[in-house]
Amino acid sequence: MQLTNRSKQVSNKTMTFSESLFLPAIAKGLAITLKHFFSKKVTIQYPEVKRYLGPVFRGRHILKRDEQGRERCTACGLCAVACPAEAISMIAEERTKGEEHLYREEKYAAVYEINMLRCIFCGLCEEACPKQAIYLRHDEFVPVFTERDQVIWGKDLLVEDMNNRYKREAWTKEEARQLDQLKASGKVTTVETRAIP
Amino acid sequence: MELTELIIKSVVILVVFGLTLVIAMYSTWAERKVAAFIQDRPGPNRAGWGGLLQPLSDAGKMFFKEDFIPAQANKWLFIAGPGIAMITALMTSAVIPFGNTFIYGGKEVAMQGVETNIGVLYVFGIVALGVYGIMIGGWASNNKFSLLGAIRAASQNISYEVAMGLSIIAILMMSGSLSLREIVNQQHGGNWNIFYQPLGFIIFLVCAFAECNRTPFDLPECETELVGGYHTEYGSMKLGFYLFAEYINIFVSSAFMSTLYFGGYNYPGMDWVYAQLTGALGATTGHNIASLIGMGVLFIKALAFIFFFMWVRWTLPRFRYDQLMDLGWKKLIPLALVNILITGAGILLLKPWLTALLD
Amino acid sequence: MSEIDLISDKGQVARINQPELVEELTTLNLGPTHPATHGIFQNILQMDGEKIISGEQTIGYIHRAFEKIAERRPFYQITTLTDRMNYCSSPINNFGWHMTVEKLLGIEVPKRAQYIRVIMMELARISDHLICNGILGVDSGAFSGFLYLMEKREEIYEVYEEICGARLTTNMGRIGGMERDLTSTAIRKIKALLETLPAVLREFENLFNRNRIFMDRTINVGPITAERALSYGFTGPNLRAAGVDYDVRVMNPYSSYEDFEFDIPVGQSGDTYDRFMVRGEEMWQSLRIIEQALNNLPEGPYFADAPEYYLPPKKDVYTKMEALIYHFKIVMGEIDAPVGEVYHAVEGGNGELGFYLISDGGRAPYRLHFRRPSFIYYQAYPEMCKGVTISDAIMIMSSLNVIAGELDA
Amino acid sequence: MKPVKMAEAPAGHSGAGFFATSFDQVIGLARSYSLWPLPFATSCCGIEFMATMGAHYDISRFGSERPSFSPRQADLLLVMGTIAKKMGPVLKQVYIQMAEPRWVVAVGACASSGGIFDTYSVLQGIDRIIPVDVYVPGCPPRPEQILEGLMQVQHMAQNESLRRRNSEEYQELMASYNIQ
Amino acid sequence: MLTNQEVAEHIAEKFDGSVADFEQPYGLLTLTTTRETIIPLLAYLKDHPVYQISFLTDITGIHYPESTGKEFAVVYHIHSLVNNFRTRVKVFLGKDDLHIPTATDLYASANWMERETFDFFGILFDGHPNLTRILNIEEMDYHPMRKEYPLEDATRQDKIDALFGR
Repeated sequence: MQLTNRSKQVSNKTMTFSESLFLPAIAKGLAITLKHFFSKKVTIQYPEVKRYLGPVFRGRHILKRDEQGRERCTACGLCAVACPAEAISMIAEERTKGEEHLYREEKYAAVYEINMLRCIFCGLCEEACPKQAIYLRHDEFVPVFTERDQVIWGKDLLVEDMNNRYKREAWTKEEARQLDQLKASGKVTTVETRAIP
Repeated sequence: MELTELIIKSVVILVVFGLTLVIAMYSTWAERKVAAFIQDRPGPNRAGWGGLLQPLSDAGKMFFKEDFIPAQANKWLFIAGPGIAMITALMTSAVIPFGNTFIYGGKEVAMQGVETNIGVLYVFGIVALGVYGIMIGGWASNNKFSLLGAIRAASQNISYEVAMGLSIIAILMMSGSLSLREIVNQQHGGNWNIFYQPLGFIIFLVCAFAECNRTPFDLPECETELVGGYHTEYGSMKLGFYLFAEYINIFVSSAFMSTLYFGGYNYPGMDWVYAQLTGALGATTGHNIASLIGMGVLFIKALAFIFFFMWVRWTLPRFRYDQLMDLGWKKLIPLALVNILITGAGILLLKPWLTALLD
Repeated sequence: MSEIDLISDKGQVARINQPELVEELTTLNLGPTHPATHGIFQNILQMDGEKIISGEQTIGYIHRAFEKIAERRPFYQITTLTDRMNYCSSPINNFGWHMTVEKLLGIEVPKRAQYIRVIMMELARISDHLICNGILGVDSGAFSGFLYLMEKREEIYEVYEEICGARLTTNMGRIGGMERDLTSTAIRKIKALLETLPAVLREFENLFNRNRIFMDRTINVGPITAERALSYGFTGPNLRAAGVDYDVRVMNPYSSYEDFEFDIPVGQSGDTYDRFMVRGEEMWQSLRIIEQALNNLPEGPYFADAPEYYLPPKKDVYTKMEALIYHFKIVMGEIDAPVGEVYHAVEGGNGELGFYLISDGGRAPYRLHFRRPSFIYYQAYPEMCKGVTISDAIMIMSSLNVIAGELDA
Repeated sequence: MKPVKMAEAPAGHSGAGFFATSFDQVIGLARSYSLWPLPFATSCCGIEFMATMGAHYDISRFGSERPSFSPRQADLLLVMGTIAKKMGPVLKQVYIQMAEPRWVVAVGACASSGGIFDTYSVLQGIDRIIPVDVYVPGCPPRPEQILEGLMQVQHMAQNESLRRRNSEEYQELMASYNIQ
Repeated sequence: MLTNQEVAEHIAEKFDGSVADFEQPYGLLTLTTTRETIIPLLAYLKDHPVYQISFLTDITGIHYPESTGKEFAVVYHIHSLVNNFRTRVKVFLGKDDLHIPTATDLYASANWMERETFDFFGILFDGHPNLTRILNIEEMDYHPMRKEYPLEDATRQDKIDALFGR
């Protein structure tokens, strides 16, 4: 049945005499594999050599602090709503007097938990966050677990360590796009990574 | 038999046995490496330098894995299967002449497990037994996949033995002897049989692939169709025996092919080397070293064949069962018969003419 | 079972009603964990020796209730489901779903976004066919060719990674356009791919296409006539192999497919070899499309001007009230979807992938039904493998390219 | 490429105890470099396992490239992808058929916990029916993470006593899953 | 090219009284018919010399628990490849009488689609060769896609529902 005028017959099933002899095609195949035998190996020797995962890779989560070390999260719950796996849960609390150096907003997450086995690393939480608080790191994975009770990560593991801050070239996609255009035009060659969104 | 002779014989047998095992063991490593290299990857490189401890690692694991016999299986046959496969595989290497003679204490000792005048027949006899290991194991497992594998193995081996035997008859017609050493000695220097029997060699090669159950004829195990074929139900060292037997078979058929068609331990210019060595080192040492070189040559040939086996395995798709039978019965056997006719005609007509011409 | 159909070599059917003969048949359970089933499904085969007399399939081993989940998730979260449906070509599923929603909402996607989508969808089609044809090689016993293709697929994944940050479950589209624009690195990588992929494809073709062992294994194995194929609801490469040049991209162009020139490869008799060749040629056509799309990639925005559906720029969210309100509304899923029903089809890796969406104006679809090509054509399998050997049955199965995630949904 | 350290004799130890422990270590090492996987691939993660087998990541460097589709021959059950309730009994059967020592890795969110598929038809984590040794997060995990999981199992195999599988805790664990 | 208008008029004329509710949401001709007419209608359109609407794209079900007497709908998407023309046919069924004739005699592909619809909604296709569950386990005692049944697995423990009202 012909429906369009764009069809193209691609399958030719009649064998020529030399094809029916088996050996020429076998020799050709052997030549191809032999070429590969001597060609350069593409393998990345993983634990020793690590591959650059790209500027926007969606790895393990981090709860950012701002430049004064205050937690950015205000426990609005958008990330939890956006999470298709329902992996995020949190309990919000009002900031009391004297906690201004700890929390940036008036409300904060007293408990913030991500179930790392539920998480599907889709990046919707990062996209949903209006406070630049939650990010998926582009340079680290979530490690493997051996026990079931390690998998729910609380704030102790999620909140950024001020001594070892997570740095990135661009913190929003618009910024990343701008940066890429600058790089492509040659105006910028090296970009400093910075810790502050 | 004198005691020294007995000891020497035992040593030779042990050496042959050990060599076969070591080569088979490292064939598993080579298989992984060759596969990896063909597929643009480095292969095992963590267990020992370049993964050289990989075979030991596999063996260590297999020895200490739970030995399991399925409840519905026939227990004795289930155990006998891998045993038979292993024994027959090891027995074949006995008659292969690995080198010329060694002179020890004024005695010439052949570098060969057993020197018989029916070497070729012996190999055929033992190889034919080898399929029982697979058949018994596959049947005793009481698994449909295993049974299918066993049936395939049996019919495949029987069919291809016919063509294999026929292809060798041409060689036997030329050499007039069934002794492998005799056949080798007739190919002195570069006078190898491959130049007289190219067609016979190709037939033999194809049949050797089929007898070893290697791709493109690996239907009895055939991972994507029969899961593991005859060894689906086997684990631990019993599986190890089956896999090991396969590699021994590959080694033996490689050595056998080198012997029959590629002059065994002969190589061009060997007389000159021999003369140099005996001249420089004296008759005994020189002879021994020349023999060692010959042995090395044979091993290089055999290893090249082993590489070829692996190379083909990682290149070609496999046949279907009926196509395999078709190839065996309808193509290879007639071809082998034609080969015999040509050889016979050659011996009758061409040889007198050639000898007359040369004289 | 008292009656069985026996098909002789000449195609004659003999009905046999002999109990003693029926008892001779073996029942072979192929799957659900058989190495050749790749995904998970079960075939219970009645065998006479190696010959398959009849077969029956059981599916549902990874039934995940996509359609039920979709009724509880806001529109934008459904991409995480479609990603996992046909996981070999998830961008096609994704954009297909987005186009369905855009059709419902009446959003016109800018040309640039459409072109980027075309590039991504064709890359996905290539990666899908790479796996299918490679696996056919593996099932016929040749493993290396498959890994050569996988090396290239890795580069396709690098492109995805550059754009969205994941390899397989990309989640790269958004209602109204793309999440991110093509970066210059991504364009460079796609161009590199356009240059290097042909050599690898040609090498793979050299390994298989005219190799007699492979041809013997595939020619006249599992043929299906165009008529039967249509009756069984075949679409995509499997239907084209039977000689019907039906392609949604041409018949109902979406996402600017009408701008590109490409051929529809067709086969002769719908056997395994035809399916293999059609998929092989489709990769070449996809390369053609990508090249055209990349050369004519228009400038402009990569998302539609639809503030109530597409998330506002982050900077505005932090500073402007209006943007923040939209941001909240979109994330909470409170978009004003009209009441209505839409059917939209795209040419998936395996054929017509349809989305039947009924909206009652709520935050989630009232009902979302996926027309999954794998599910529909896999029912033809027993008919196709009747009378062939088990080896052929496996070749037929992998040439059909049944993706379990799509099959069971 | 770094060579494997074959268990060297610690100074000051001798006697039967030493031999027993170093023997354990040697066999542990052997096992760890010969973990033949059974790829129980049901969905997306299976595709990433193909990538792990492929040239870029090459699982064979760890000696694990021989996939054993027969459970009798496998040491490592890699469960990759969603396990539906319909599939649960099959998975358990496969696990029971495996010979000791056996390890189980749940690769990806679905196998580990059900992932996004919190539905009536999906098993919420395979550890409800079989014991799991290593969980690999990700949906699907990158090949690197699958390799991490494998290396974790290697680590376990190296530090495991030969007799662990006869120990009481192990028997209890099995009994808690109703596995004989 | 066929127009919706043309086909709709023709069908309305041919099956007078048993087809109704002609609409074209998003350009796709949609009509409703009864369970007595559905198979003759499909057969007629399939064999029609001009229309040749002979490709069954999809069969699925919908549950409307609110609308009394028409709780369930079976939706057929059919397609004419030659004319590139799609049509959607709906049949509404009451929850007490979920019987509808099978389309397997017309289309081989209807087999599994109908089984799936049965599995999800419990709609009984009379004359179907093997109307059993297809995706779910045999032992399941309800039809999960009906609106009243929950999506979630009741055994999940690692989620706090109270937090966001889910």
